[in-house]
Amino acid sequence: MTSSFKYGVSVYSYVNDYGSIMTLEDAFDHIADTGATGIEILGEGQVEGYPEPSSAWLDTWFRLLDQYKLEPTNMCSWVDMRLTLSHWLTVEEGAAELARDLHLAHLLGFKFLRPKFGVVSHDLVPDPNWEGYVERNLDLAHKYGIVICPEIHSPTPIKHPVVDGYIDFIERTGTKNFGLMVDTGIFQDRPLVHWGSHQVTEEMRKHMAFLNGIAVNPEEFLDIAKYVVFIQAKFHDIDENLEDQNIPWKPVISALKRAGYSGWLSSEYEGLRSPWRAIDQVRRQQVLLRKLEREHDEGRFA
Amino acid sequence: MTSSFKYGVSVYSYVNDYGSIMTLEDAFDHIADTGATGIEILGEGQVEGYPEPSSAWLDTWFRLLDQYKLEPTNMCSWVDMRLTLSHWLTVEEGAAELARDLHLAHLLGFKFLRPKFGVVSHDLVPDPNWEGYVERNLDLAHKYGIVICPEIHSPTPIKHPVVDGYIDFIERTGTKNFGLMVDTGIFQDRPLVHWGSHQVTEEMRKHMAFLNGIAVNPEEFLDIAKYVVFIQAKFHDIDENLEDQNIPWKPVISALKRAGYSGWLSSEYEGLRSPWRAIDQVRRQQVLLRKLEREHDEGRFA
Amino acid sequence: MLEHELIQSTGFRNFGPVGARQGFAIRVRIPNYHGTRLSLLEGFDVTVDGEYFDHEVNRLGIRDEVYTMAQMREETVARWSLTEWGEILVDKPGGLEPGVHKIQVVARIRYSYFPPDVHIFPMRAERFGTICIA
Amino acid sequence: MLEHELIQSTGFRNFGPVGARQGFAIRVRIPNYHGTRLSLLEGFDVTVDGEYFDHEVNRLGIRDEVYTMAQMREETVARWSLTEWGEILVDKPGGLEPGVHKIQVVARIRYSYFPPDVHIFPMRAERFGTICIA
Ligand SMILES: [Mn+2]
Ligand SMILES: [Mn+2]
Repeated sequence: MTSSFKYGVSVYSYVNDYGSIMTLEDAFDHIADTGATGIEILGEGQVEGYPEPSSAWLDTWFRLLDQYKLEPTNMCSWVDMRLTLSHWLTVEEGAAELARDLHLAHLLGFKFLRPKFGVVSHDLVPDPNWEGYVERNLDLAHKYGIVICPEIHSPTPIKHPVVDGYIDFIERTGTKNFGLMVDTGIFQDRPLVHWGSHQVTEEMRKHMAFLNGIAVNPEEFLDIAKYVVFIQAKFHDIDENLEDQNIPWKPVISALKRAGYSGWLSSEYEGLRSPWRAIDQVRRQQVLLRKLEREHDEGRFA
Repeated sequence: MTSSFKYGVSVYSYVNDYGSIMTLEDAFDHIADTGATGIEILGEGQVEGYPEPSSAWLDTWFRLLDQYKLEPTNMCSWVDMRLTLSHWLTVEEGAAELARDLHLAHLLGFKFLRPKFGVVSHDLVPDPNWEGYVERNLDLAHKYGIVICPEIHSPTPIKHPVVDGYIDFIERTGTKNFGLMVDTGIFQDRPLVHWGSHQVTEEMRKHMAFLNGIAVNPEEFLDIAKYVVFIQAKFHDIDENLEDQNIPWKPVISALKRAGYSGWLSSEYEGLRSPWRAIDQVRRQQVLLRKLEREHDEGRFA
Repeated sequence: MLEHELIQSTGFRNFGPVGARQGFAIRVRIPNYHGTRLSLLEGFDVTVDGEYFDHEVNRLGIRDEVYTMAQMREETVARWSLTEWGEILVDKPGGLEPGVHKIQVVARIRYSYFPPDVHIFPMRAERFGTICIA
Repeated sequence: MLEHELIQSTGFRNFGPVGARQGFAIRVRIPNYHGTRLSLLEGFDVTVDGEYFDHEVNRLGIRDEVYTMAQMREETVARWSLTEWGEILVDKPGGLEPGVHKIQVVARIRYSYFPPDVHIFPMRAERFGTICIA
C-alpha cells in the first residue's frame, strides 16, 4: 500500500467572500463538508485581533477545530521588508516578525508557517536578509515543531536561483525546520481567463505574462521532492466534467506519488472572484484530486 | 408649516440578502445610514426564536434600537387560515394567532401590526373570519397602543369590496386600533422588468397581470386617507438619475400631502433580487421621497 | 451565512453508512421570504441528473429532526426560521457518485393569501452541485 | 458583513456640521486579501462625478482614528483587519449633494514581494453611490 496524501483547504480560497458572505465558522463548515481534514489560514486574515487574539477568539478557534474535526495545517505570514517607504527591515526586525508569527502559529496548533519575503529586483531575487530572519528562528521553530516553508510560486519556477538558495540553506544548516512549499500554480500550462473579479485582457497578459502559465514540467518535482514539506494545490477553474482548465493534474499527481509525497494537498482556489463561486470549486477540486490519487494507486494511470 | 412624513425602512427590502450577506445588525446599519428613523420588520423573519425570542435576543434588539437610533414602526404578521391541508382556522384559533403577534409586537416596541389574512376566492375575497379575529383583539390592541392594519396591496385597488369591508368595520366598531395600510405598489403604472431574481417573461405577464401595474389613480388616496395609518413605500427600480421606473411618485406624494398624511413612509424594495442591490436602491428612494416632499412643501409642484 | 440561492453548495452529501448509502441530502434555504410553520410546506420535488424523486416521498431534515411529508403536513408547532437551513433527504440506495451533478428542486409552499386554485406555490431552482464523499 | 466589492453602499456620507459640511466619506473594504499595517497603504485617489481628489490629501478613518497620508506612512503598529471597514475622508467644503454620484477609487497598497518598480499596486474600483443627507 502506497502512502496517501492528506487533504486540506486554505481559507484563502474564499477570499473576497470572507467577511462578505462568509464567517470564520462558515469557512470551517464549507471545508469540513468537502471531506478535507486540514485547514490552512492567513494569519493576518482569519485571526481576529492579529497578532494577539483575545482569549474569547481562541476559545472559538479551538471549539471550531473540535466541532468540525479539522486540523490546523499551514499558517501564511508576511515579512514586509519595506515597512515604510523610508525604512527597510533590519535582520533583527525581520527575525522578530517571523518569531511573532511562529508564536501565533504554535498557539493555534499549526505545524507549518509560510513566510512571504520581499524581493529586491524585477526578476524576484528575494530580500537578502531572509537567511538571517530564518536562521535566528530555527531553534524556536524546532521547539514548536513547526516547519518554516517559503513558497515556490509562479512566476518563479523550480529550476531557479531562489529555490537553489533555499536548498543550499537546508543543506548548510542541516535543519528539519525549514523546507519548501510548492504552489501548484507553477504547473499551469493554459492561460487564465479571469484574474480576481475581472476578465483577463491582452493588456494584462502583456504586463503579467504569468497569467498564461509558466508550465513547469511536473517531473521536475522529483528533483526537489526531498525538500518539499507542503503543497498548496493552487487552481482556478474546474468545469462540471471535473476538468481543470489550467493545471494538468494527472502528470502532477503522478509526479507527487512517484516522489513519495505524503503530506498535505491544501486546496487554494484563485479563480474568478464571483461571490459563492469558490465554495463549489473547492468541492470539485477535492473530488478530482482524490479521484486521481485513487486511480494512480489502483494502477490505472497510463 | 405643513406636517411632515416620517421616514422608515422595512427589512423586507433586503430579503434574500438577509441571512446570506446581511445580519440583523447590518440591516440596522444600512437603514440608519439612509437617514431613516424607523425600522419595520417581518415578525417571523427578523425575530430569532419567533414567536418567543430569548432574553439574549431581546437584549440585542434593544441595544440595536438604541445604538442606531431607530424606532420600531410596523411588524408584519400572517394569519395562515389554511393551517394544514385539512384544517382551516376557527375564529378562536385565528384570534389567538393575532393575539400572539400583538404580544410580540408590543414586547418589541411596535405601534403597528400588519396581519396578512388568507383569501377564499380567485378575486381575493378575504377569509370571512378576519372580522372575528380582529374584533376579539381590539381591547388588547388598545391596551398596547397598537393599530392593526391590513394592507391594501396590488392587485387589490382602493375602490374594492375588500377595502369597503375594512372601512365598514372601522365605522361599525368606532375603533382607533384598526386602520388601513397602503402599499404604494397599487400606484405602479409601468411594467416590472424583474420579479424576484428573474427577468419577467411574457408567459409570467399572462398569469400575473399585476406585474404590469394596476395603476390606481393617486387621487383616490384622498377618499380613504382618514382611515390610512401606515404607508409601505413599495418600489422596484430607481435609476441613477433618481427616476423611479414603475411608481409615479410625484402625483403620489402630492396626494399624500394634500390628504394631510403625516405618518410613516416605510421603504419596501421589491425589485431585482440581485445580491447587495437593495442597499443602494433603498438609499435612492429615501433621497427621492425626501426631495419630493421638500419640493412640494416649497410650492415647487406644478 | 447562507448562499443567496435556494440550493446550497455545502451539505450536498450522501447519507447512511459508507458502503451502504441510503440516499442523498440537499441543503436548502427556506423557500419563502419569512419563517414558516412546517405544515405550510408541501414538500420538495427533486431531479438529479434527470432522475426524478417525488415530494410525497422526500423528507425534510431540520435541526435534529426528520419529517416525512405526512408528518410535515400536520406539524403546526415546529417552524423553519428565515436564517436556518434545512435538508431535503432523498432515498436512493447506494447514494450518488462523487462528482458534479445537476440538481433541480421544486419547493412547494402554501400561501393562504394565494387564491385556492393556486394555493400551492412552486419555487423552482437548479444548479450544479458536488458530492464529495462516496 | 461587508459588500463584496471595494466601495460600500452604506457609509457614503457627508461629514462636518450640517449646513457647513467639510467633505464626504466613502466606506471601503481593505484593498488587500489579508490584514495590513497602515504603513503599507499608500493612500486613495478618489474621483467623484469627474472631480479628482489626490491620495496625498485624502485621509483614512478606521475605528475611532483618522490618519493623514503622512501619519499612515509611519504607522507601523496599527493594523486594518480583513473584516473591518475603513473610510476615505475627502475634503470638499459644502460636501456632496444628496443623490446618486459616480465614485471612482484607486486604492494604493505596497507589496514588499512585488518588484521595486511596481512596488505600489493600484486597485481600481468604481460604482454609483448615494449621498442620503445634505
Ligand atoms: Mn499559494
Ligand atoms: Mn407591502
